[in-house]
Amino acid sequence: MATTDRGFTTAAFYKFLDEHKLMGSRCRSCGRLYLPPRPLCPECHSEEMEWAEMSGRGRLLAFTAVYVAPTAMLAAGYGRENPYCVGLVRLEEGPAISAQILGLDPKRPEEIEIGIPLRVAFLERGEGEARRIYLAFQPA
Amino acid sequence: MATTDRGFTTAAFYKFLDEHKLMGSRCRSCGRLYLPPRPLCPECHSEEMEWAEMSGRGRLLAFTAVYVAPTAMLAAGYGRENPYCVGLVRLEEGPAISAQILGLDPKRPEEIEIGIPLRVAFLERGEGEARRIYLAFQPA
Amino acid sequence: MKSRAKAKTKARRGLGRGVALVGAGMSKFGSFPEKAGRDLFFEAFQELRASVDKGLDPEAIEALYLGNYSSDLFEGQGHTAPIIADWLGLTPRSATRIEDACASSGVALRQGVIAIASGLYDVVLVGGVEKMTALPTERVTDVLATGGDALFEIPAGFTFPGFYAAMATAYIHRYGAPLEALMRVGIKNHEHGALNEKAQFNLTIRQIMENKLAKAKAQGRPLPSWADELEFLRDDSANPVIAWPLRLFDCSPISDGAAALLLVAEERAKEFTDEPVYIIGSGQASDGALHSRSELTSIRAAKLAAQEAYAMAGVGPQEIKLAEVHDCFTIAEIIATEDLGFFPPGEGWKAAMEGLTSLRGPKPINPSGGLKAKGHPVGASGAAQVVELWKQLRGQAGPRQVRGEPDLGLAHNVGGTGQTCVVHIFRRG
Amino acid sequence: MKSRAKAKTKARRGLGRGVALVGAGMSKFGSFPEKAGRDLFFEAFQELRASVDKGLDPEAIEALYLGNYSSDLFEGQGHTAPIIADWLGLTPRSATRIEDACASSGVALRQGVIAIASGLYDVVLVGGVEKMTALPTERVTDVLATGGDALFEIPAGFTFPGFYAAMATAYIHRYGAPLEALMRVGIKNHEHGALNEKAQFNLTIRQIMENKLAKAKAQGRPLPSWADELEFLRDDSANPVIAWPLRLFDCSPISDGAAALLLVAEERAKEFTDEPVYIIGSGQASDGALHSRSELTSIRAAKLAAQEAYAMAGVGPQEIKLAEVHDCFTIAEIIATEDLGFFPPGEGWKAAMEGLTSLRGPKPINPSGGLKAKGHPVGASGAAQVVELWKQLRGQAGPRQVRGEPDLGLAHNVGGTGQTCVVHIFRRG
Ligand SMILES: [Zn+2]
Ligand SMILES: [Zn+2]
Repeated sequence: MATTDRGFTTAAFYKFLDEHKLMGSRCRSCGRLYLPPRPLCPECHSEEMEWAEMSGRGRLLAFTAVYVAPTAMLAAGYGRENPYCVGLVRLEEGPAISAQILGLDPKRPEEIEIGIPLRVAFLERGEGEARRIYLAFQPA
Repeated sequence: MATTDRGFTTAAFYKFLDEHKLMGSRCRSCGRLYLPPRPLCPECHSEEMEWAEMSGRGRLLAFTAVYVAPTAMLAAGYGRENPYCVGLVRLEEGPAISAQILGLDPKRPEEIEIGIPLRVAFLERGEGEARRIYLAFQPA
Repeated sequence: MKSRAKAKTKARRGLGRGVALVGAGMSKFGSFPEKAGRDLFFEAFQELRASVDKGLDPEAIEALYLGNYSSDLFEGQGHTAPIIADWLGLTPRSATRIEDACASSGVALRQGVIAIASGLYDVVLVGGVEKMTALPTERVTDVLATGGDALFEIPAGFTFPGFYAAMATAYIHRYGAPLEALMRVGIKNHEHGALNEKAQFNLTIRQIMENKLAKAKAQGRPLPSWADELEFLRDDSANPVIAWPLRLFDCSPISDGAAALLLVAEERAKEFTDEPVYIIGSGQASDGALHSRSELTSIRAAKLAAQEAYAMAGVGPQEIKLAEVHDCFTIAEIIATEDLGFFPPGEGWKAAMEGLTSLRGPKPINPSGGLKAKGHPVGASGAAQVVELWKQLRGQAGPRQVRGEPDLGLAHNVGGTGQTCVVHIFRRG
Repeated sequence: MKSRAKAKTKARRGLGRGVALVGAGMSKFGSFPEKAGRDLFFEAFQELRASVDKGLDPEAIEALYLGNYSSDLFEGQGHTAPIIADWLGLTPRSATRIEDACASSGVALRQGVIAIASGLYDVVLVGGVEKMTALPTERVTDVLATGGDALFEIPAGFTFPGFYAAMATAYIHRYGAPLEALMRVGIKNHEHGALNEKAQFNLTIRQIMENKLAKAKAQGRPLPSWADELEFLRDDSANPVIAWPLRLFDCSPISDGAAALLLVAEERAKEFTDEPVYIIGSGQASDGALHSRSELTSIRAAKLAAQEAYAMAGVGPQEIKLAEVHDCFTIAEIIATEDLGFFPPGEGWKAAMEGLTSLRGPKPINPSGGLKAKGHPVGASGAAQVVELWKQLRGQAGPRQVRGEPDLGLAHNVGGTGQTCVVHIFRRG
């Protein structure tokens, strides 16, 4: 299926991620850009959207270091002894998204600075059938 | 804790079941009997209830033979090859309750007759921590 | 019993102002691995937008009432109402999820009607969604069973088909109905569904049977020898028992789907269409577990909800031209047609046998194909019933259009075994 | 942006008729292994019955609106509303479950208000319940995370404390607030909770600290050496990090509990009590995922819900004498006091540091102990806030009574990270 033919579903977003592409959607009517991609523009209510690949460059908006982890992250080896960082990243194209943040020290969170430049990373988690690429960022 | 001191919770009902007692509740105000036991009488709205042990004798009101089982029953060894019967039983004291029905042939359900007399059985299912006594009935 | 009598009396009270239905849409029902709940609802909303004769500016929508049974267990998604509102670009409008098991979106409709009647809102989006097919069948069986009592019914081993199977044994025992009556409901609803391109089963049972024969022939397998649909339906391998006496074709399927309705204050209806459908009656009632009821061959909450809706609408069952009823199982449709007063108690099975409830019969029931053939994404079913009535009452139901320009339709939506029932009555504008 | 402006304008519309609160009750909050959700709600209902000055005949109740977040995932029980209605003997009245995450029972209250305003009902029971402690902590963490976006937030690794922790980093970065400001919120709410016998933590943080010291001494273990509560709260072992910068004592606990409210049409209030509390303002708004918002240091849905409620009530933030706000985390209370207009943006942390929000301060916030100390059975929290306001506005709050006979109170109930917010304003009758 050609890139531009994919419906604006959440599944399509993750298929792109598997291909190491961070794809948003752009409203053909008003030009606004959305990440995660939306099938309908909340500003002008147009349903005419097109896929738009994002640069993957952005800045850290807010973050945390998670010490009490959900079961999926426990299964991936995280937890109190091995905390991880997760944050909100504003892409240089404008939209912001949630992602795991690699390459920062979750045991010294007071040293992490909001605003630092980041670039996209494609993180593999899970085994066998559950293997999937997750969106992540790391210091640029 | 003495029998009559137990609060009218669902947990108390199952504690009694562990002791092979089928306990309902009786409204001290209007005398109505409830199984499962209720803490409040729906007819006269009194909250003055007392425990009442049921004879365990009753009749089959309705039933089914389950061939597509939920995971808990699959774990107990039931399923398409080993279906089980479940039904509604009206106790001779008046109230009716749901229970597994033992001693009937779920592979010949057309031979099961509504109205047959039943008596209570206390069925053990589950392993270790999950071991529990379940309410069941069987032909009297 | 005094409590029952009082509840009836009070139900006769009316609403502060009238409410009109001015748009409706639904997604295709079926199994769509690539679509999440929000994607399904978006599809329903797209059809809804297109259905508003004078156009819909989504800015006009003031609130969302969303019926959903268990996105928690099916999709690992709680707080579904704002998720959907956001996906449609409706934030910051209020977004409220309503859950009453399989009656979730029928009850959401009622909340939308009440909210407009209160004067708070003029334009409300109501809908329902369920994404069920991501789980394996035994887990879906578990999730549906949670519609029963987790402390006193599920431990007994009851499944959702099991509850209705037990009701079927009580009904058969009391009224002497043959199993063929159940089969006739399934055959009829598949015949209707074959005329509905949105239906999960857009095929008659005869077509399904013939497809199986053709496939066996093509593969050189020994041919089954079914003389007709009834023989097919009695065959343990073609139509396996789920919970006796209910077999596969007595049960609505596991479905993904969504449906959406646009409600507006009566006085504003003409801004949206010259052919609104008015919601003239609404009723809702509750009940306890199946074992707590004095009768197993009818659903008390359905009778009370219908009474309330008929009283509010000022019409009776004989005036209803067509109905979408909650046929989660074939026996449920037979009981529904009695509870709604279309046929006397114990006579519903005969009506099904005689074809009285088919599309061309005197009392068409489930022209959409019903939950059985159209599909049953539980939280969406109540709203999807109303999508069908919207089309039928406006004469837009195509090949399955009920004849005679029907003016009054009814929707009957049941949660669980009847712990919730909600009934609405609609009149062509 | 035009959509926002329009939504604001429309929110100014009023309700068809007035609604009074004439009774309220709650269960003890805490961990109760022997109690199911229905048992907890029964306990709340018992207190409610006793609170109705002229007595309550349950026959008078016409409908139940029940807030519940996820009995599905916590108890394996769907279709909770009729289960609860049946347990209270309220069937066949309509029973509707409302789910908007942690705002479920605040939104249920709003539906009850709307239903009475519509003219359909005169007497409505509203409440909320959650039974959380049957699951292990990591599963509770999972369930709470489903209040976020299961497709775009949870896969990133966000937990529920994690969301608010991220908001805290943004707030601290923007306004230069010290972590001590968060700690001051926790200390204050525990001080209030110590005066509330229904609270899960009926202890100040100093008492908790001293109990630990006494225990260590009794066991002959080496004594920690905390100079004061702040040192105790900065100690990694006494107050471990959950999601940095939030530690255990920044987070509301995992709780079992229920709360119930009795609403009646204004004109019937005097049948129940000579001292009703009137619900004079109601607002609700929604929003998308945290990453979609233009601001992280305030919650837009809270600001819009407050605007709607203030406009309906015809009062402003300065007139509110006390408020119960949604302090699921300490940072949430600081942001809430800004969103509600009690303090300017960026000043809420200073107010917390200066004690302005304590019971004897000029703007008492969470006299009940808040979610932090009272407990946070998520679906019950919105209704439990109103139980506190009921007591405070009637002068029945005992040792934690806000002085000066407060006449106006506000409840602020947030779902998830602010995808839902609902605000209600109450006036002493
Ligand atoms: Zn646009
Ligand atoms: Zn009684």
